[in-house]
Amino acid sequence: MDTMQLSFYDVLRMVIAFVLIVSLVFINAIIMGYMERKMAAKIQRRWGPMEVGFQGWLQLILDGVKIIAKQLIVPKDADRTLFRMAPLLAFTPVVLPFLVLPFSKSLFGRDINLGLIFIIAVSSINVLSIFVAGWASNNKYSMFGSIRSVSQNIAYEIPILLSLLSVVLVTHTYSMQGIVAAQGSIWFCLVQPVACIIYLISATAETNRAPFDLPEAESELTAGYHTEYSGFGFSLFVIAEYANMFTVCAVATVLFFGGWHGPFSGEYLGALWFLLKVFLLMLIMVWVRWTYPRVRFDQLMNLAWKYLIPFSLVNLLLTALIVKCI
Amino acid sequence: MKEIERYAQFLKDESEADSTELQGGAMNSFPLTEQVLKVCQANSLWPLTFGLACCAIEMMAAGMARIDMARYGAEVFRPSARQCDLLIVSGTVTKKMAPALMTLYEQMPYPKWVIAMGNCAISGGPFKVEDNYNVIEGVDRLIPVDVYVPGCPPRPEALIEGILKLQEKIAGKRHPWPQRKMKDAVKVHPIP
Amino acid sequence: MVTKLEKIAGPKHRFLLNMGPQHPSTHGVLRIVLEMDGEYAMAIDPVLGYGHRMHEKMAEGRPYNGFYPNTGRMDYLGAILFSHGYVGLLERMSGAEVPERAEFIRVITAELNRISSHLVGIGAYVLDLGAFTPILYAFDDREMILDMLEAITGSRLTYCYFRVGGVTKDIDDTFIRRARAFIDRMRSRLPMYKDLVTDNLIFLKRTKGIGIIDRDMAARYGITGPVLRGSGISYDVRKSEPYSVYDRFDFDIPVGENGDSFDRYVVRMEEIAQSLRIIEQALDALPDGPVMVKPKKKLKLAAGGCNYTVEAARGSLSYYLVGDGSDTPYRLKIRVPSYSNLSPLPELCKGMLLSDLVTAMGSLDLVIPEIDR
Amino acid sequence: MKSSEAVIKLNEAGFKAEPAEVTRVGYHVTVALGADQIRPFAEWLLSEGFFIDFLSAVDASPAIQLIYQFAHFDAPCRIHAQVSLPDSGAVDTISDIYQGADWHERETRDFFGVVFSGHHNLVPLILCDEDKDLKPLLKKEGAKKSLADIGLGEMVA
Repeated sequence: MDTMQLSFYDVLRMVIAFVLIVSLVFINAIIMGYMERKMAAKIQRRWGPMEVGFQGWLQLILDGVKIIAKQLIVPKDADRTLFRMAPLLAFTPVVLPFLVLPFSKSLFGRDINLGLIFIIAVSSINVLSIFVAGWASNNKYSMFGSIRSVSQNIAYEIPILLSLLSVVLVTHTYSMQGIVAAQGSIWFCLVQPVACIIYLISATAETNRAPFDLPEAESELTAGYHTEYSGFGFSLFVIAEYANMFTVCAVATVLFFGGWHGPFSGEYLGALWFLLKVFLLMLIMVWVRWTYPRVRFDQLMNLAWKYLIPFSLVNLLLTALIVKCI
Repeated sequence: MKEIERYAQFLKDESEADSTELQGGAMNSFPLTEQVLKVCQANSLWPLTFGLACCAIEMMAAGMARIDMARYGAEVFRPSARQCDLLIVSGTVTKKMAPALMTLYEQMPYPKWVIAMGNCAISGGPFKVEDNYNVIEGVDRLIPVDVYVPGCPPRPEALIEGILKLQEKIAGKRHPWPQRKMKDAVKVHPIP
Repeated sequence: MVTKLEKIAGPKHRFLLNMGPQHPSTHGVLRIVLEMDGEYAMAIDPVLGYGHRMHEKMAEGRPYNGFYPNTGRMDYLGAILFSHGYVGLLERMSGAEVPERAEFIRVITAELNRISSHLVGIGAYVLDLGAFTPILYAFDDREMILDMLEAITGSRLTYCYFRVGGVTKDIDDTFIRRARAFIDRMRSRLPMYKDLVTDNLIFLKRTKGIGIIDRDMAARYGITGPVLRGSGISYDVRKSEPYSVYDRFDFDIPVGENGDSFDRYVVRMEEIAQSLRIIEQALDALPDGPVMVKPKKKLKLAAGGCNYTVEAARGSLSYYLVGDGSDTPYRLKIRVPSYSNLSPLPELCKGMLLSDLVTAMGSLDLVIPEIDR
Repeated sequence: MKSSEAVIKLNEAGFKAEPAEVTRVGYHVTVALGADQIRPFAEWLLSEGFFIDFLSAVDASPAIQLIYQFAHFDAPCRIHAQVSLPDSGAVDTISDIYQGADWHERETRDFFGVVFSGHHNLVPLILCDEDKDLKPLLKKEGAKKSLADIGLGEMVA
């Protein structure tokens, strides 16, 4: 994109992309919700949703319809405006990164030459919504959850950035399509294994998934930052969480696992490979969640500041040296 | 005790006054949407993580691998009352607990249902004795109850039956569409 | 203890946090009022009584035999162990004879019940730490025990099986086969728990060094059971004041080293293995004969006080009964183990992070209606 | 500590201790205490390494009897002490010596109305606030029996 002048075609493309993406976010939440429950059931040697539709596949749709019709409660002492705003604030920024994700060679919303930076910038807004939710609820448990979330996100943003930068040093581009194109021969998880591992750990923490799900630690803070949210507000938080998972896994796919590359990946068929890889990564996150206990908050911070950030810094320096020498 | 009675009366009045308006809101004016909504509500009853006494263990057992309430969509035990549809009163309610229980009920958003699980919650059970000074004899004195599951404690299967009964109450049908009737139960631990 | 944070911030930044009576990690209807300084709990005040069911008052208003069902409803996870204490007390006071076979059956069922109680305890404990799956495996194993006990007692949870003079129903070959099958299965499952939970790095990091109880503290608060044995003190009523036929079996008392949450967890796991040993020996040595001596219609006990102590799943359980020559107790005091095990919480958890408080409290393995009685 | 040894030591320390028939009553040593001896008794026990088992009361005429039971971790030695509540309705607290007695004392105050003087926080523990003067375990008029009738008479100091 050399010029910022948009043609009618570009605008139309973005509008269509936006509509598709919003529906993708909802569909993703339904699929992931179902897969998570089924996978948890599998791990725990039970059936999971079974009776509602074949193998329970209608369960999540019915849950969704039910939750829309629930009464919306705003607690008496809550900040009404912020309380209502927070779920929307959580939902909006998670849609935007989808615009620049390269689903296949020609299937993408828009290829910005600073795509990676855009994703990181936009997805950081999410933490603000959690903070607003916790603050507006006027509930001590919510407040704990949101404060934990803020410090956790700030801590884990840094290793994410640093590990992504070491890939950028190799590819010399921030464009998502450019990074995918550079992985034609070899995936970057082999070129940058340290960055890959650091990114996956930090991404789990960034999306507040177990074992780093401290903002909504059930046994400590009941439901954490969304303790006071009922009905649709609550479901928006859940949808945003799944969309966030999709985003970080998509970024991991693009940067480390070859994006849409794969056998028979033509102009559009690459999207299948892309989605397959993303969902595999997400299932790994689900797998981890149902296996491990939760870490303590100071341990979480120690992991970020004492291990992940120094290691990613060293990794970045080494990468820079090698790239410079070659 | 006076205060508790006043509070209970308030909850009862409120639930009667609001039930028509809040059990689905404006959607109730369209029969078809109402029916669809009822089916959805019946198939997705999220209980509150709330155990009082012995029955709580059987409630947990109902959610575990052998019985698995999740099959009927009653899987998601939410720790916060705001996100629940179903309050399972699983055990003895004492005089000290009564205000907290009523607050929990009040915190739940409409539409909401209550299952009184076990004899203690139904009538005070074995603790309905002459010198009773602390046990509330029946949780329906405090909050409106939809389904009673007797037993001391009831088996997990009885709780599942209670949930199916509640589904019948909500949707008018024992296995509301799209639920299928469960096939033969699988024997998990065969007798050696 | 004044923490570093307290020196910096001072008490004016403190606020109250109310945990419970409905909270996922209080295991029931316990309420804890915390005075928090950030995430540090600086003052802890447990509020009991949300499950107070007047057992002691009820005992005074009904015949001795009428209290059997209540014993099973105090500690619903270890109901047989609680009725063992009560029945033992009545037998001690009345001098009733118990057939040997009945004593062996009592030991077998009591130890099975202890295993099922420990399984719930450790499952719920790991759930407190945020791992969902182990509790499902634990319940899966527990269901096998419940099946067995249900076949001979008729109920899944609140057993009312022991009577003065024996037990209500004899065990049959099916029960013995199932019990042996269960021993094999449970032994094969214990390494799985070790891999999944005990050797888990996050679990170790969360529990090691959290909530250390030493001997002095245990004496001052009267802590007993696995919580005490985690601190390295091998006090077990089954060994120190043997009741029933426990003196005939060969078993060890597992003890911990540091007295922290991790040790308490490990002690419970080891106790499962020891209980399996006892059951195996009891099954091998099971004598023939009747299981019940025909009881008198109405039990009347002489005046005087009498004490009977047993090792329940959570610690030493004492019944102290004062009789007055009639067929109802004059006064029945029940010393429940969780009550004393919970009481050090304010001292144990002062200055802890909220997460550690949940860890330490979970490792005490509380049953709240037992505490409140 | 062996129970026979404990009886000798207790008598040396000035408490009226006797060995009990453990197979009949379930404890090894009985001690008949005066209301003023409770605190020295508790201090002695703590220094000898005993732990507190429980503390409770029995309502009888002429006075409520307080029951203290202690046991030892290392040896089978269960000490049972009985105190007759003085007319003032108050006895000394031992909750600063044995912190575990704190809750037992609060519970006894809930159920019997016994006041433990010197207790730092004698508020209702089990009962709710409106029932704090209910005293549910006190016997009704007519149901109360004398100490001799319930077999506790010979243990009173």
